[in-house]
Amino acid sequence: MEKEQYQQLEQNATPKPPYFKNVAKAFLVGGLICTIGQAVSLFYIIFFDFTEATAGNPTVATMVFFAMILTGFGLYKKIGQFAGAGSAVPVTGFGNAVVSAAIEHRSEGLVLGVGGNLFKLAGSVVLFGVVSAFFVALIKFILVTIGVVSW
Amino acid sequence: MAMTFVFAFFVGGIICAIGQLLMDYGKLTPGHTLSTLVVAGAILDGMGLYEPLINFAGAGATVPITSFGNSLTHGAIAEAERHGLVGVLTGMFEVTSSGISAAVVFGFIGALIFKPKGNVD
Amino acid sequence: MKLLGMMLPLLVSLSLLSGCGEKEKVIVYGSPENEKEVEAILKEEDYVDKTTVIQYDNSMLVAVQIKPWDKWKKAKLEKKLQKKFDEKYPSKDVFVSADYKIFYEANKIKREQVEDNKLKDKITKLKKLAKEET
Amino acid sequence: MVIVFQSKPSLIAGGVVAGPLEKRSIFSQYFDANYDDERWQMKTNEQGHRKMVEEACEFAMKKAGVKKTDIDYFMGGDLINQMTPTNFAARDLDIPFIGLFSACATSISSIIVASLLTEVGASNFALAGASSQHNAVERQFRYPINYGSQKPQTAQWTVTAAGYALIGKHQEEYPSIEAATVGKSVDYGMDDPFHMGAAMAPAAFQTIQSHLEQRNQKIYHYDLILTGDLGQLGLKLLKGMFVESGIKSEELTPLRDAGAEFYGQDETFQSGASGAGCSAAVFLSYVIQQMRAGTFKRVLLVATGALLSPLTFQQGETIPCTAHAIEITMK
Repeated sequence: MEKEQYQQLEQNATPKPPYFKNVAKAFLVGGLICTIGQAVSLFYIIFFDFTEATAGNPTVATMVFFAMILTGFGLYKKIGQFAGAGSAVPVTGFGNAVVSAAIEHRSEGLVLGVGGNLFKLAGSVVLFGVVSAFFVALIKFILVTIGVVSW
Repeated sequence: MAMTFVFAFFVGGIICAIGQLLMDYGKLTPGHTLSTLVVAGAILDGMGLYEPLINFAGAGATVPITSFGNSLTHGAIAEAERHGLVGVLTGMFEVTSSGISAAVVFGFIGALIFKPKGNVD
Repeated sequence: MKLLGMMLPLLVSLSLLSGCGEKEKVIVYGSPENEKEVEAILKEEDYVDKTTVIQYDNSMLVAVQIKPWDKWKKAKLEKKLQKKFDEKYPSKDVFVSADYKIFYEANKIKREQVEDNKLKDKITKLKKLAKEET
Repeated sequence: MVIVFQSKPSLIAGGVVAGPLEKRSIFSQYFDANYDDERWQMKTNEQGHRKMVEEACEFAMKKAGVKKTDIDYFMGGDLINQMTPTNFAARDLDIPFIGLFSACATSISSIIVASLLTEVGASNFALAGASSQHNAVERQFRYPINYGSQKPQTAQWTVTAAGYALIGKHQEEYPSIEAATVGKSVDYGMDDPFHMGAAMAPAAFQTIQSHLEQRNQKIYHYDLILTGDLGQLGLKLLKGMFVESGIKSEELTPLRDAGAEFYGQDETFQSGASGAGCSAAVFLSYVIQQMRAGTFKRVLLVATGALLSPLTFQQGETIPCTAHAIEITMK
């Protein structure tokens, strides 16, 4: 049997992912995590000196803490299997990526294992975040100096 | 204030739904999806669209990873406004540092406390 | 799907809860000499939901809460109100903020009936807090 | 291409040890032991993996009533970088050792080499088999264990199991190896590491077809043609290829897959089991015991392996696969 013929056979045999069900699950869990995030930021606004604008930072830190606990007990993996992007896109997903890599490579020692692999999964997020921020800010700076746009 | 909860749920849900579509339909790995969303967050902030979204949806916009790209860009632009071109670099982590520092610290603590646990049940 | 069934009623009730009845829209505290005037200004702006104003000799803090659907333009609306109040009271040092923290603290000040000199410190503290970037 | 063994070396005994999750497998009653800790009370996954290999060999030797000193050769491999768990197990077993890597087909490739050594008279007793440990394999090939990624339905679950056979001279009352086919490296352009079944099916098809041709047999000559770890989807594709090549689907009843049946119809394992341990465990426990009980007379065991590495995937390569087969008969 030829390669193309086989690839055709494979296309028909492989089931398509359940798009609607997956998106619905991601929407629900993602929304739930953001609602929890809103509750956490409200908590910081009321009990600490954070305004709506500055409450984001402690909220993100707290969500990452929750992610560590859930990851450590192996629960985040189950949420991830159910929710997919619903658990990966929020900052808890970023936390899970870092914490799971750290836990995983603890057996190789703190320096080479944890240190060397901490950002194995989440490093790309930091890289593309910083690089895209740099170019966007650069473009905006140029546009402003030309006078096309104002700050 | 209660309405913000509803908006946070919907906006957060929609961003995650977009991420899920990128993964299922676009056949991207989680790494590619998150990177795409971060870049999208940065571009949206460049166009000044992300700050209104945060005002509107609160945590619905600050919790998803797009807010990481947004706050990096926001810091860079703000600093560029004050100090010119070099500000683009120096201002990068001006606004957001808690995401990464929390992840690193809790990653380390997690590594000390927990062991990798496969599915055994 | 059972999760979906559980979530929807919870969500619908949450959104109904917020559209509750009309509490008095504007509260003015401290030296209430131009209460009526302030209320009039705020009435004109349809996007304003609830407001608490704190006054003490010539400094005035306007903590406004914008209607949920208009929150998109919160930054612009804040500036617009600020300009309006500055024109209205050039002699006074007015500070408008649409942040929930300022609104929450302003209500607290009224609840605790904070008096004169402490009132001045509170207002300056809140102004500084509102200006914070990170 | 096909190797015919005149002296028909025998599979005297099979030692199979599996992890805690494998208690849920439909074959678990045939396993020699199911350990409660996935790391065998060791510090790291790799050390647990090594301990598992040693225990499987000990079971095989105990069942055959043979001591470590009587064994001439120890052959095997696993999926970890440079097969260190098997290398370290060889250190403790203290037997002349050849490490083999054909991914999840290592169980059969090591049995073929052991049979050849027995055939030429160089070995009276040889240990041959393969193993895989879920945590150690997943963290190397895919993601850290606790990472919350979503596995698609085409994904398969790496089994924590080790299966080692003791191969000796021909003895009537044991299943004996009549022939073997060493598979080629076949690449049909599949590149999704989460859909191994599709990548391995063509290799299995080619090996089975060439074995049948060279031995001029047909599928119905066999009571069982058991592939290693194609999974439910891979098996469907394999059957599709046979139907495409002109064989009616009802003639394909002997065609079964260890990975597809390993965890039964359990949804959490998506398309079934995979890993070198899956084929090794099922071949050397279920199949041998059923043959000695007389259920199967002539069996073709086809272990399938995907010869990729995390690097080749990141470099955009497709996945070449291989499949090795041995034909076992029982009087």
